[in-house]
Amino acid sequence: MKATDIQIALCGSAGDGTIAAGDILRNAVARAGYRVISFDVYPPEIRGFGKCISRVRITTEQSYALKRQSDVFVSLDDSHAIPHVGEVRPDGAVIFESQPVATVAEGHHISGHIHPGHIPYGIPLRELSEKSTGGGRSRNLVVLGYIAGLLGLAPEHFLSIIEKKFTKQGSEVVSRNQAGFHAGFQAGTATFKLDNVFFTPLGTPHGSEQVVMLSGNAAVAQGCMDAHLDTFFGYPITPATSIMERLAVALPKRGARLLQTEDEISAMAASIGAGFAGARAATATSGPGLALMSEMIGLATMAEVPCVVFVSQRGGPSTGMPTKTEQSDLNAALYGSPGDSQHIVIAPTNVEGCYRCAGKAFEMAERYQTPVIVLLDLYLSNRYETVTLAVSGPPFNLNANKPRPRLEAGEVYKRYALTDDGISPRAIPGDAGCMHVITGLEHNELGRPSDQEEMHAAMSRKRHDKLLGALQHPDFTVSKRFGDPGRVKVGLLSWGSTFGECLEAMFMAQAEGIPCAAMKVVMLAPFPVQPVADFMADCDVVLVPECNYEGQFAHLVQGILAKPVVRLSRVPGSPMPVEAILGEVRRLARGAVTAIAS
Amino acid sequence: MKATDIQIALCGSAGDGTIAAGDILRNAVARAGYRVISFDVYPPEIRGFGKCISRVRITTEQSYALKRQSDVFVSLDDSHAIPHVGEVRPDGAVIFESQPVATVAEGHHISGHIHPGHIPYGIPLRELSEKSTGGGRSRNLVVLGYIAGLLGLAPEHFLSIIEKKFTKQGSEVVSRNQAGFHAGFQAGTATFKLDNVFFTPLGTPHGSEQVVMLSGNAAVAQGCMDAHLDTFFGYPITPATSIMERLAVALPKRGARLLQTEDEISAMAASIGAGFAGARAATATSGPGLALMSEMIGLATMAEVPCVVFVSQRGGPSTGMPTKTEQSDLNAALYGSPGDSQHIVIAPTNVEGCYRCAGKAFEMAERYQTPVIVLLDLYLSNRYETVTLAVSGPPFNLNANKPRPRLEAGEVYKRYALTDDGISPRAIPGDAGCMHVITGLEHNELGRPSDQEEMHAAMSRKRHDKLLGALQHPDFTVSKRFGDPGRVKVGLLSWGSTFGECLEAMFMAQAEGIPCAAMKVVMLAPFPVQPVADFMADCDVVLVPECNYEGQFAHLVQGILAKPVVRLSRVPGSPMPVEAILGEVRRLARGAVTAIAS
Amino acid sequence: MSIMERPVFVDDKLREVRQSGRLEYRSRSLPTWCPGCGYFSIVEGVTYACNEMGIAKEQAVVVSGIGCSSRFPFFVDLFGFHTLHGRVLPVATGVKTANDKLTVIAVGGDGDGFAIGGGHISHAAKRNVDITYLLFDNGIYGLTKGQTSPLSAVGLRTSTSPFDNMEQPLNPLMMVLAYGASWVGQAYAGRPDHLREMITKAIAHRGFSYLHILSPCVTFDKTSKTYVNLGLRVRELPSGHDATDLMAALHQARDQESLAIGLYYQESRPTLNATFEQLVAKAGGGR
Amino acid sequence: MSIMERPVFVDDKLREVRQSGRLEYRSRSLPTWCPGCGYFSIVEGVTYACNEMGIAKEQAVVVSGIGCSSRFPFFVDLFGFHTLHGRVLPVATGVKTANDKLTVIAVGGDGDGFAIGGGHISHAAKRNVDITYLLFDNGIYGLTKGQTSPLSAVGLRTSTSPFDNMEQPLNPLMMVLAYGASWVGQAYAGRPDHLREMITKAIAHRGFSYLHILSPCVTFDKTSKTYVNLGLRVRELPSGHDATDLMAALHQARDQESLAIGLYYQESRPTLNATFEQLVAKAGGGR
Ligand SMILES: Cc1ncc(C[n+]2csc(CCOP(=O)(O)OP(=O)(O)O)c2C)c(N)n1
Ligand SMILES: Cc1ncc(C[n+]2csc(CCOP(=O)(O)OP(=O)(O)O)c2C)c(N)n1
Ligand code: SF4
Ligand code: SF4
Ligand SMILES: [Mg+2]
Ligand SMILES: [Mg+2]
Repeated sequence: MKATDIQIALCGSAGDGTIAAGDILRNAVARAGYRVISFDVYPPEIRGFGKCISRVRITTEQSYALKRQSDVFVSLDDSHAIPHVGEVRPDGAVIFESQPVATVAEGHHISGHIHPGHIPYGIPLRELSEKSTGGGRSRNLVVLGYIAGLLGLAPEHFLSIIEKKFTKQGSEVVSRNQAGFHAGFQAGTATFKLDNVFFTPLGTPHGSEQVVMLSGNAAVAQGCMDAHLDTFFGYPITPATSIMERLAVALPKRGARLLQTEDEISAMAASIGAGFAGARAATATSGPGLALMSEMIGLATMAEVPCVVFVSQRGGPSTGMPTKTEQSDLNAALYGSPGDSQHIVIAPTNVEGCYRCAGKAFEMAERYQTPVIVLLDLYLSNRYETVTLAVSGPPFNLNANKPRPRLEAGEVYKRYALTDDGISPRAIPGDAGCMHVITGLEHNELGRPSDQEEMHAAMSRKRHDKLLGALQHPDFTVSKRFGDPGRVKVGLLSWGSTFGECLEAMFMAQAEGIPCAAMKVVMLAPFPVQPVADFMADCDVVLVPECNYEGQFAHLVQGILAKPVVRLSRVPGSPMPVEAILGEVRRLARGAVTAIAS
Repeated sequence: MKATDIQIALCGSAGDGTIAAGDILRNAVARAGYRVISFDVYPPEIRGFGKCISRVRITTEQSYALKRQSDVFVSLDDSHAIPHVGEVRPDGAVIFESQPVATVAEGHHISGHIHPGHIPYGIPLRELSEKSTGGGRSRNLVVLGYIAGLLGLAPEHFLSIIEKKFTKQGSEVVSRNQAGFHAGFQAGTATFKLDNVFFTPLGTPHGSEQVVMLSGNAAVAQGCMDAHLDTFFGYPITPATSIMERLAVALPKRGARLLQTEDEISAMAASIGAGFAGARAATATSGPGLALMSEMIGLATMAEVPCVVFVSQRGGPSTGMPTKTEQSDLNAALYGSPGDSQHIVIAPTNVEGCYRCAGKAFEMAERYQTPVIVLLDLYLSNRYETVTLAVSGPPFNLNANKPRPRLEAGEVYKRYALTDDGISPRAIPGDAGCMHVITGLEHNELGRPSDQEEMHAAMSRKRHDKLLGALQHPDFTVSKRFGDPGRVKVGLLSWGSTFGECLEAMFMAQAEGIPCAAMKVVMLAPFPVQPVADFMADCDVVLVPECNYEGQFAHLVQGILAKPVVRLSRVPGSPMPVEAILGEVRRLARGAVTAIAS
Repeated sequence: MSIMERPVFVDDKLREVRQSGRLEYRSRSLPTWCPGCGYFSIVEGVTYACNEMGIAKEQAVVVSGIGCSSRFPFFVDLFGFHTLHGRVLPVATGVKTANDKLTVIAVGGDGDGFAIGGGHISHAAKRNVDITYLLFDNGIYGLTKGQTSPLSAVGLRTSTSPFDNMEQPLNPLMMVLAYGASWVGQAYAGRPDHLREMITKAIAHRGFSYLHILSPCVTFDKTSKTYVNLGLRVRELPSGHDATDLMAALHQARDQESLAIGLYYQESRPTLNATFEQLVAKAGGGR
Repeated sequence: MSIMERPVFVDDKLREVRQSGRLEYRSRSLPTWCPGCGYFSIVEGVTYACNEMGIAKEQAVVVSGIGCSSRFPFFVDLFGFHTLHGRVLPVATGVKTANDKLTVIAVGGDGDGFAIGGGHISHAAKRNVDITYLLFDNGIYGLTKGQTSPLSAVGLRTSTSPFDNMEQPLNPLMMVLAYGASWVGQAYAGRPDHLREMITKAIAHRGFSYLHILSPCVTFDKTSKTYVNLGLRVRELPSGHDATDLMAALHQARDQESLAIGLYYQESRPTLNATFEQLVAKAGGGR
C-alpha cells in the first residue's frame, strides 16, 4: 500500500482566517497520527489585506521539506491565489468559491486560471457558511470540512481542535465554527471525487514515543524546559520573539525566571552573569541583536562562562527583511566577536533538531565552558512539524553544570588550570574554598590578569582545543551522510533549514538515476573536518546550496578544507526551491561543468 | 660605501626616562636625514616600575621592520636589561652603568651577562649626570650623548630636539638636560671605540619630498587632516585613542568638529549620520568597540552611507591584552555584521601606508558608498617611521563626495537606482528635488521598503558588485609582489604590520640562496583574487605568517581560492619574530614538508 | 462611539489640510499603521509645524529608530533616515553636526527611546544638540506585536508579561528633566490641536527639545493607554506653571496618574553646534 | 602637606584593620592603583562593611566593568567578575537572578556608568534589583590615561578636550533619583569613616542601592576633583533632611557646587527577586 503524501495549500488574504485554517488542519491530521510539515507565509505589515498562504504536507513517515507542488490548493481570495495556482501538481485539486459576492472582472476569477490538468472543485463557501453559521466569517472552516469530507478524514480530531482553539472566545464561537465545519464536511462527502489524492490508513503508533506537533521555536522552548532552564533573558525581535513568549508562560510555572531586558547587550550580559552564578541561562535573538551581543559573547569565550544564544536568522543585512527567511548570519555567528574567539555554533536542520539542539546546547555550554550559538532561521522557527519525543523523559543531561571541584586540603583552586583536555574545574559563587575572580582580560591559571607571551599562547590553545571535545559530544549528531554510499557523482553539502530541501532534491535525483549523496553539517564550529573531508573525497563534485548571497558556508568549507565546492547561493527570502537544487544536481551530473572555485 | 643600518635598544624601568630618550634619539637622527623605524614596549600599568624598551633602527633607505638583533644596547636598569642582553649582535656594543649606587648581588649586574662577542662600555652614568646637572635624573640624556659621541653623530639635532621636548617644563629643565647630553657626548667622543658600528654620511635629500617622522596613529591623523575630514566621533580605547587625541587638537584649528560620544555605538551612528548629511566622517576604535559598532556598520552597508572606521587591533579575545599587539580582529572586521554585508577592508603594512590608507579610505567610502574599515594594530599604531610626503600637497581626491546627481525636469530621483556598476546617484539633505528616505530595511530603487524576491536579489548583487570597483581604485596599491620574479620555492603571503617582518625574512632567505617572493595584500575585502591566485601559482609553497591564533588571513585565502597555504599563526603579543618566519621559510625550502591544509 | 469606529484623524482634517498647503509635506506613501493608531495625528502635527514655520522641505531631516513609530519618515516628504532600533539620537547628532542649517527631527517609540536607546537621551540633552525629539509613547512594543515596554503600566498583560506586568514604569519626563534637556513638554495624540502647537514650539526651540507624545496602540493595548483611559487621565499643566522652574517641572512630572500636557520646562543655553564654533574660535581655527 | 605626600589611607589604618579581622576580605593582590588614588579607601570601606555585616566571603560577588575602578574585584577576597566596559549592571542583574542568596556588589567608574553604561542604570533602578552599585566618580577616564567623562567639570583640560571641556556635566544623583532607585546616597573617598558607614548601609538596603563616591584621580586630574577642591566643596546633607521625601532629595542633588554627602533617599518596595517569586506564585509554579 502506498504511503500517504499529500500537500494542501490554503491561500487567502489576512482577513480570511487562512492561517487559522492551516493551523487547525495540521493539528487535526497530526492528532490522527500522520506526520506533518507546514510553513505559513504572512504579509509583513501588522494590519492590511496582504497575502497569506498556509502549506501543510501530510505523510506517513516524517518528511523533510515541503513539496514543490501541492496536491490540493484552496483559494479564499482569488486575487492572491491566481499567481500561485501553477503550484498544483497535475491531477491535483483546486478548491474555490463558486459564487463570488459581486461580479468579477474577466480574468479575475480563479476558474479562468486553473490548468487543464487540474481538477476544479467550485463550492459555494460563503453560502454554506451563511447558512450554517448565520454569517460569512466561517468560510475557512467550511473549506476545512470540505477537504476532510472530500479526502475521507474523520471529523473528530478537527472538532476537538476547533474547540480547543476557540474555547477562549466562548462556546458560541466554538459551536459556530464547528457548524461551519460540518456544513463543509457534508458538502465534501457528497462530492464526486475526480482527483487522485488519497489518505491511506495508518498503522498503530509505537508506545515508546510520543508525537507532538511543534513549530521550530516551540521546539526550542520545549527543549529549554526539558533541559531545566533556570533563567532566560531576552529582548523581542522577529523571528525569535516567540521563544521568549512561550518561555514567559512556561518558566514561571516551573518556578524559573524570565526577564525582558532593556536591550540585547543586557540580555546577553545577564545570561552570562547567571551562567557565572551557576544557573542554566539562555537568550534568543536575530541578526541585529546578535551584532549587539558580539562583544559579550567574546567575554564569555575569554572568561569561559557557559551561555546559550538562540539566533533565528531573517533577511539581511541590517534590519533587512524581518519577515523573510535567510541563512546569512553564519559569518556573524562564527566570527562576530573580535579576537581569536571561537565558540560552539550548531544549526539544526528540522524541528526535531531544534528540540535536540536546544537541550544539548546547555550540556555543551557547561561541559566546554563556552558560549553556544544555536542558529535557526525564520523558516525553521516558524514551520511546524510532527516531532517524536521519548516517553521515557527528556534525553538531556541535567547535571553537566553540577560537578564541582573537590579540593584537597591546602590545594589552591585554579579556575583556569591548564589540563590535558583544556577543560578546567569550574566553581561557582557559594563554593567556599574556590574563591576566584573571572575576567575578560587574558589571565593566568588563577584568573589573575597576565599578558605574558607564554601564558597567552597556552590559554589561546586551551580555549580552542577544549572545543574539539564537542565533536564527540555524547548522543549528538555532529554531521551525517544520507543517500548512496560509496562514490557518487554529486554530493550535496548543506546546513540548517535548507537541508530538508537538499534531501528532497537528492531523492528526486536518485529516482532519476543520478548517483547522489547528501551530508548535513550540524556542528559548524568546531568544524567536523574529517567526516566532511571523507564525504568530499567520495564525491565527483560537491554542491553547497544555501540561502545567502555570499555562499558563507561554502566559504567556510573551502577555508577549512582548501578544496573547491560549487555554490548555489540564493536569497529568495523563502526556502530554497527544491527544483533549483535539482537543476544544479542534474547539470553537475551531466558533467557540463566541473568544480570551480569562485 | 656601505649604507647605514644601526639598531639601538634602550632598556630601563618606567621611571628611568627610557622612552623619552628613545624619542629624542629617533627624532634627532630623523632630522639628520636618516630613515627610522622604532617601536617601544611599555608596562601595562598606569604606574609602577615595569620594563620599558625603546628600539630605534636607523638606516639610509627606509627599512621595513626592526632587526632581530640590535647593534647597540643600553641598560638603564640591569634587572630588566639582563634577560634582553642576548638580543645584541656579535661585535655589538652594550652600554651600562659602571658604578651602581649600592652593591649588587652576584649575577645581578649586567656585566656578568654580556656575551663574549659583545663589546662592553661601562660608563659612570649617574656620576656624569650628577656632575653635569646636579642630580641623577638625567642619566637617560647622558647615555644619549654618549651614543652620539661614540658613533659620531653631530649634537646639533639632539640639542634642538631636547629643547623642543622640554620647553614646556621651562628653560631650566632644557638646559639641565642639554648639560647632561653634553657630558655624555664628551665621554663618548673620548672613548676608544672597539665595536664596528658606523654611521655613514648621507647624500643630500630630494627637494620634491618632505620627510617627517610619525607614529602609525599620527600618520592616520595626518591622513585625515590632509583628506579634509569634517567630523570625527570617537570613544577612547587603547591603542586607538591617540588618533582622536591628535584630531582633538588639529580639527578645531581647521574649523572642523570632533565629538567624544557616550560609546562606540554612538560614535559609529553619528559618523553615519554625518556621512548621510554629506560630511567626511570617521571614527576610530579597537576590537571591543568594533564589536559594538557591527550592527551600525551593517546599516551603513544597507543604506549605502559612506563612513570610515579605523580599527587598531590589540590582544584578544574580549578585553584581552590592551597594551599588546595582535592581528586577530580580521574576522570581525570582515564578517562582524550579520547578513550578506560585505564592505571594504584595507590594512596598511607600514606607517606611510597608514597615511595613504587613511586618506584613500575617504575616497573609497564616498565613491562606493560603503563603510571602509582601516585595520591597524598596536604595533603599527605606536611604531615610528620616517615617512615621505609629497611637497606638492596631499595625494587625495577631496571631491569624491561632491558629485551630485543632476536631474532632468520631471525625472524622479532614485537614490538606489540599479546601474551598470552598482553605484547609484547620491544626493544629500539640502539637494532640492532629490528628496528621499534611506533605511536599513531592504528597499527598492526609490528607497522604499520592499521585500520582494527579485528586488532583494538585485540589491544584494548591486551592493556586492559595486565594491569590485575598489580593486581598481586609482593610485591605490591593492596588493604588491616583492622579491624574486617568476617561479619561487617559497612565497610569503602577508597582510598588515607583519608584512615588514616578512620582507626582512625574505631578504635574509634570498641572501641564503632560497628563491623567494613576498606579496602584501592591502585590500582584504573585496579580495584581489587574480593577483593572489597568480602569485600562488608561482610558488611551490605559500607561507602565511600572521599574529593571531586561528590563522584568520590564511582561512580567508583558502576560503576564496580553495588552495592550501601553510600557516604560521603566532600570538606573542609583540611583532612576529623575523627568525620565526625565516625558520619556516628554510624548512619549507628544504621541502621537508609540503603544503598541507589544516 | 467605540474605539475602532473612531474616525482616523487624517480623514477628519483632510479638507482643512488641503487648503492649508500642508500636503506638500506629506509623502505619497500612505501610512501602514493600523486604522485608529494615534500616530496619524503626529504626522499631521509635523506637517502643520513645517507649514507654519515655512521650513523648506529639503532643509529638514527626520531621523527615526525602529518601530511602528519609526516608520514615520516614509510618510512625510522631508529627507529621512530610518536607522536602527534605539539609535535615533546619535544618528541625529551626527546629521546636525555635519550641517548647521538643517532642521533635524528625531522620532521613535517608547521602547526605542527608553529601552534599547535609553543610554543616549541624557547625552543628547547634556550637549544640547539642536534637534527635536518626538517620543511616541504607546506604552508597548507595537511593531513586534505587543510586548511590554519600560513605559508599560503595572498590570498590563502582554505576550512577554502573560501574568501581567509587575515592574513599575519609568518616569520619562522626570528623567529627561534630570538630564538637563533645555525644552521639555508633553502632548497627547487625542488632542491634535494642542499637539500640533507643541510640535511647532518644540521645533522652534534652539537646543534639545523633548516632546513626549501619549498615543494609543489600538491593536495591542486594549486596557491601559487607550483613548478612553488617556482621555480621562490627561490634564493641562496648572495655569500658573512656571516653565523656568525646574523643581516645579519635576513636581508636575512626578504625577503619573494624572498626566499634564503642555510645556514643562524651558531654558536657553548654547547648543552643541554653538559650542563647536566656540571651540574653533579658541583654537584659532577656521575653514 | 602636598597631595602626593598624603599618606595612603590603607597604611593609616593598617593596624586597626589587622585587629578587626577585616583582612580576611582583602585579596593577596596589591592594588595596581597610583599611590594616593582615592580608590584605596573604597576597598577599605567594602572590607569594613563585609566584616561589620558578617558576610560569608563565598556568598558575596563583586561585579565590575572596565576602568581603574573596575580592577576592584581583584583586590578583595570575594567572588568577582571583571566584565566589560559599561556592562556591570546587567551582569550583576543576571548573577542576582540566578541566586537569591548572594550579596551582589557592582562597582565601576563614572565613564563606565554614565557614558557607555548609561542605558542600564534606569532599568536596574526600576526593577529594584537587590544589588549595591558603588559608582567611583573621579570625573575622568583614568585607565585610558585621562580623557573627558560625562561627569567632567566644565573647563577641565584633558587629552580629548585640549581646549577645555565645554559640555555641562550630567547630574548623576538627580538622574538616579528620577530613575526611582530605592536607596540613593553620596560619599567621598577623602572621608573614609563616613564612606565605610555609607557602604555598609547601602549593602544592608534591600533593593537597588546607589552610592555615588567622589574620588580624586591624582594622576590625570590636577585641577578639578582634587583632594583640595573636593575637601572644600563637600558638605553634609542638612540635618533635617527627610530621606523619604523625593523632592527634597532632588533639591539637594541639584546643587553641584556644594556636594552633600549622606543618604539622600530611601524607600521600600519589592525587589526584582521578590517580583519573580510573586510571578511564580501567580503562575501556580514551583520548582
Ligand atoms: C537590535 C534590535 N532589537 C530588536 C528589534 C526588534 N524590534 C523592532 S521594533 C521594536 C520595539 C518597538 O517598540 P517601540 O519602540 O515602542 O515602537 P512602537 O512599535 O510601539 O511604535 C523591537 C523590539 C530590532 N529591530 N533591532
Ligand atoms: C567597549 C570598550 N570601549 C572602550 C574601552 C576603553 N576603556 C577602558 S576603561 C575606559 C574608561 C575608564 O573610565 P572610568 O569608567 O571613569 O573609570 P576610571 O578608570 O576613571 O576608574 C575606557 C574608555 C573598553 N575597554 N571597552
Ligand atoms: S500596532 Fe499599535 S502602534 Fe503599531 S500601527 Fe498598529 S496601533 Fe499603531
Ligand atoms: S589613573 Fe587616576 S583613577 Fe587610575 S589608579 Fe591612578 S589615580 Fe587612580
Ligand atoms: Mg511603543
Ligand atoms: Mg573615572
